[in-house]
Amino acid sequence: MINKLAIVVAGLVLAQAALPEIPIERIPNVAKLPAEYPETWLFAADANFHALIAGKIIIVDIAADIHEYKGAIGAAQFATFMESSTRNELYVGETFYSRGTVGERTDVVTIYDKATLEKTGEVVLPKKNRGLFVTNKYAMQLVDKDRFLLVYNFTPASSVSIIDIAAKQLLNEIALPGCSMIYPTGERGFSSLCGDGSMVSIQFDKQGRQTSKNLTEPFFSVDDDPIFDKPTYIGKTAYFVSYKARIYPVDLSTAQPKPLPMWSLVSAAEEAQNWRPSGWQIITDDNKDTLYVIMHPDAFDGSHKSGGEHIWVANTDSRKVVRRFQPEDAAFSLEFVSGKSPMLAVTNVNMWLDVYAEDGALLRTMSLGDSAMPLALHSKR
Amino acid sequence: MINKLAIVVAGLVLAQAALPEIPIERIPNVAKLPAEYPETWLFAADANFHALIAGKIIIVDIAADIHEYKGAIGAAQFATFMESSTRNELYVGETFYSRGTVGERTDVVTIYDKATLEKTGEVVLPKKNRGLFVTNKYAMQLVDKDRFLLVYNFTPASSVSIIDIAAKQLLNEIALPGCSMIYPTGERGFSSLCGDGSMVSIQFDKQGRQTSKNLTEPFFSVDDDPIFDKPTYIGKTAYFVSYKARIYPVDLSTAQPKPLPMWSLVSAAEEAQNWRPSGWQIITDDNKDTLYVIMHPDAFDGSHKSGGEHIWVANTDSRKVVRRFQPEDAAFSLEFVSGKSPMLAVTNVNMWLDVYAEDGALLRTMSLGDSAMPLALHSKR
Amino acid sequence: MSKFDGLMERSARAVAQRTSRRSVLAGISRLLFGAALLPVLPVARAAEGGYPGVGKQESGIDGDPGDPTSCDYWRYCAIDGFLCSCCGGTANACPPGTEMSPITWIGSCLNPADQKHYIVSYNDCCGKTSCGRCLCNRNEGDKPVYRPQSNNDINWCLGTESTIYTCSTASIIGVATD
Amino acid sequence: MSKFDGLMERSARAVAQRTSRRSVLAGISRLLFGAALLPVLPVARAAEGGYPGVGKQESGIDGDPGDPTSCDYWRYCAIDGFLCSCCGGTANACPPGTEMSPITWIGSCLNPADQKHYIVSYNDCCGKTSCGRCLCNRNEGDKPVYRPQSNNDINWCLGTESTIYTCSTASIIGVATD
Repeated sequence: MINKLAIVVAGLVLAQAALPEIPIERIPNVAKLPAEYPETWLFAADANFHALIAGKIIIVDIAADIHEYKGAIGAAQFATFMESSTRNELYVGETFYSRGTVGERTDVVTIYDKATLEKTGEVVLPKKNRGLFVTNKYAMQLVDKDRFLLVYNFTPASSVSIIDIAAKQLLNEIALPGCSMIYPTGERGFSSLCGDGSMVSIQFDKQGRQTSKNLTEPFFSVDDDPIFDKPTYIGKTAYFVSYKARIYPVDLSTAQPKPLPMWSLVSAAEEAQNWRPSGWQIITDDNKDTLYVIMHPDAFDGSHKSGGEHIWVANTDSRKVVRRFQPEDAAFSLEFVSGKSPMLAVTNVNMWLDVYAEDGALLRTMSLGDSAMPLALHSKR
Repeated sequence: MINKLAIVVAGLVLAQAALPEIPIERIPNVAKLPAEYPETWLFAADANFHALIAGKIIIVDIAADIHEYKGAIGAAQFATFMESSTRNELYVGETFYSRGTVGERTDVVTIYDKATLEKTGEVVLPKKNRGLFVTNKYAMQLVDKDRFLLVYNFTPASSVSIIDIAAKQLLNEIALPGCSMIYPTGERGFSSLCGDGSMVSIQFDKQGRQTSKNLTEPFFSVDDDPIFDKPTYIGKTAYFVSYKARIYPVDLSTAQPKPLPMWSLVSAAEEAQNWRPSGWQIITDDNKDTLYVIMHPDAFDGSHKSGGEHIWVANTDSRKVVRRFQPEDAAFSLEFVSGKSPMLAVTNVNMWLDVYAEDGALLRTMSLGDSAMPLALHSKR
Repeated sequence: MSKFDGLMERSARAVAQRTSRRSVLAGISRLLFGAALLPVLPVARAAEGGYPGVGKQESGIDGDPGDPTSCDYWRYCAIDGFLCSCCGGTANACPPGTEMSPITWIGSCLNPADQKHYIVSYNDCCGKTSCGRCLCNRNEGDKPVYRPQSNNDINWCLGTESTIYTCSTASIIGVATD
Repeated sequence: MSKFDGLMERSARAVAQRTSRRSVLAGISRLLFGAALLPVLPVARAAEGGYPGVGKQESGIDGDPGDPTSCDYWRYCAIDGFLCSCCGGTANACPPGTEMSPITWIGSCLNPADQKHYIVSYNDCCGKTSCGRCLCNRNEGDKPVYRPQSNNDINWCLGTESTIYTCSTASIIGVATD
């Protein structure tokens, strides 16, 4: 017995002797990212309700089973986020106080380099009137080949700040009484939804001066069936979905918004069963002709932000639901991600990130942090 | 059947008619606290690992089954906390950055009024060298009837800042090479533990100038059996407990610290079973003659901060363990709270606050927040 | 080799301990191995009224039934945030040291006691970091942001010294007349 | 009464739905009724190597066994914090955009592959908010703060532009000679 043990130990010693020592490692050592991100990378906005001053934007590769978490940048106090598609930059609209939660307020757009995630500049918003909302993509947008960054302000007086982000310069602020959010429109402009169910649309010149203002008639009923304020764009058409599951496409290719014919996701029978959208970022698309909507049956007044156990897939040409599937866990927010194999990124109601194949198969589930609340998902632009 | 229902409905209508309408309520409306807190109130320091810039001090009444949560004040970035026993004030040592996590650093002691929890002042620490540790009571202390607030600095050069907190004025900074933390000592001074197992002790005058400096011989072995850096005071004697469960009392009543005879919590048999202290704030006392220590068996190198399933009660006169009990959940930090019925507040390893009677009966369990990590507990001073 | 053997042995024993002791396991899960922050809330308990580790309350007002520390309290039909009654305030009072927002959104909630709809003002309390207790999101009558006075996604810490959100209140400001 | 009846009915149905549907329940628990943030980690899984929802890694170095995203990876014997390998870095690299602290504490960990003790430098990565993934606290050889070079309670984001702590690394800086 002792002999046997001795042999084993001797064997181990020999095996170990064969191993080279691990070489000394370089300090400091900081990872870098590619200047251009692959199309399977996703930006997840963690609002961090439990510490709103410490929100973040998390960058993940939803196609990866390893090293899926690429890094994060700060996004404080109901922050907004946009990725530039023309420069290797990321933009965060955020708000700070000199003593954390009190003291002097600073509103700012922070600029990051994509490869280093280092801060490369900032544009201060001196009026300190940045709108503070639970993460909403349309509170900050890029227009005109991403040269102009638009920031929605709310005090509750509403306005839009126009920043020449290439020049890192605040140009102008356009008042927007009674209307809300920023929906990129036309060559160099945006639209906003107004409290009466209409839309207002502004174009501006390269100096940020307003050049046109157009209104639509009210095209939906805010009281009876409001449209969610988070549409999805296919090309220059924004697809809004209403509380009662109607699709309201609006052509925003020109200075004058054109509401297109409304159609419904639900049959009469489904409507009777109260099938409705529910969640946060409730609609996304494949950039071609397909919409994905989080749905749930037996909806009731107030259930529109609970999340849903179903995802419905609709075709914008046939205006029909072509497929329905049940994700593993109820969906809260979703985002279509292009690529060789397109995927659907879903923040589930437990705040994990689920990744589905186009056919509805669950590919992987990711934790973005013990207390992360990735309410908004931004795919590569 | 219809008749029956009609009667029930009519009855309901009558009953409802009898109810007066709820009167209109005053806006704004902000709660206040008493200027002097009852002795059952406790300060729980939530370090908030998941968002260190958003830590807080939570005030709870551990004797209450209702309205037990009294309020909270901010405590940013490895903050420290002290309650004044002579003024109706609370003090938080904290650190801010002008852009949340980057930019200009500001170190500050923030002063709050106990009744309103409003900030009433601050003392800026211009050298920005405040020591940043996982919550440790002894990184900030009050001495001389709470007139002087002492802040431990670490860069890693160590020093102590002396603040005349009544005058809200920084007086002096005393270098403390190789020694650590602030243990109130003598009439107007403090001691610190040094890396060789000795103690250094400083007295200062009302202008914050050092008047004496005394050293002890090394009185414990840092390598073989270090003492935890978080003692508990009975009067002017600090009771340190070592990794191997030995009690090292140090008389700190005068300018010269006097290590008193060491004694052990464990018998030879218990020592063989590796019964040792484990947790964060691992020792507390009843202000008379009783120590409470979190213990666990089968300890190993590195298990000293895991928490323990046992609480041992020892008498400082007999130098014997007089009682042992098992809390419902393993304990991580504990604090004795005086009062008509003394209680033991315990942060358990799941970060809930458990309240035990002196006899070990669990009185209540409190959540201090979904992501709260109340590592340090401060009873009324 | 003896020193290493000893370490290996201790380490193996440590692992054995970890897998055999419930409460130290919990500690390890939380702090050693960094598990999630709290055990999952038993949903039924929450739905039936109240959050674990939070003392139940009554408003003390005649005809105002229910527990103001519970998400299903009738006044909270359109609330979104941490309940101030769990944070040092009450259903209609801010915690000490915070400031109540003067502008806000309005809901209409059915009081089960008198079957009347009351107009409820959801004023946010502002100036201290998120309370972190009793997160509650109900959305009766909630409209998108373009109807701000009926929207609870807006940070209503507006017109206050600080826009930092702490928790939410629900004050009665009238009876619905329709 | 008819309007109220309808509301009551819908509300009753809503409650029924809540108690019968697993996944919407989860949603309610999380956001409607504000439950805890994550399901409790199955400790065994953590102890056996890894955190749920985190992709397993290998260091790719000869003779460096184990998973750098797991708290029980051998190099982490004295670590305290979020593992940078879960945060966009690796076991010995900081995530992009953070700064590695030049000063830190030192541990000595046994490599099970060659049974040698390596000197490990636990450099913190600094300047962005807490990573929040893979919280891990192990304390082999950890001493109290008066022996700072062997203490992991200190925020070692020192000598960096910002002292804000993001996550922790474990770099090999030598082999223990004793």
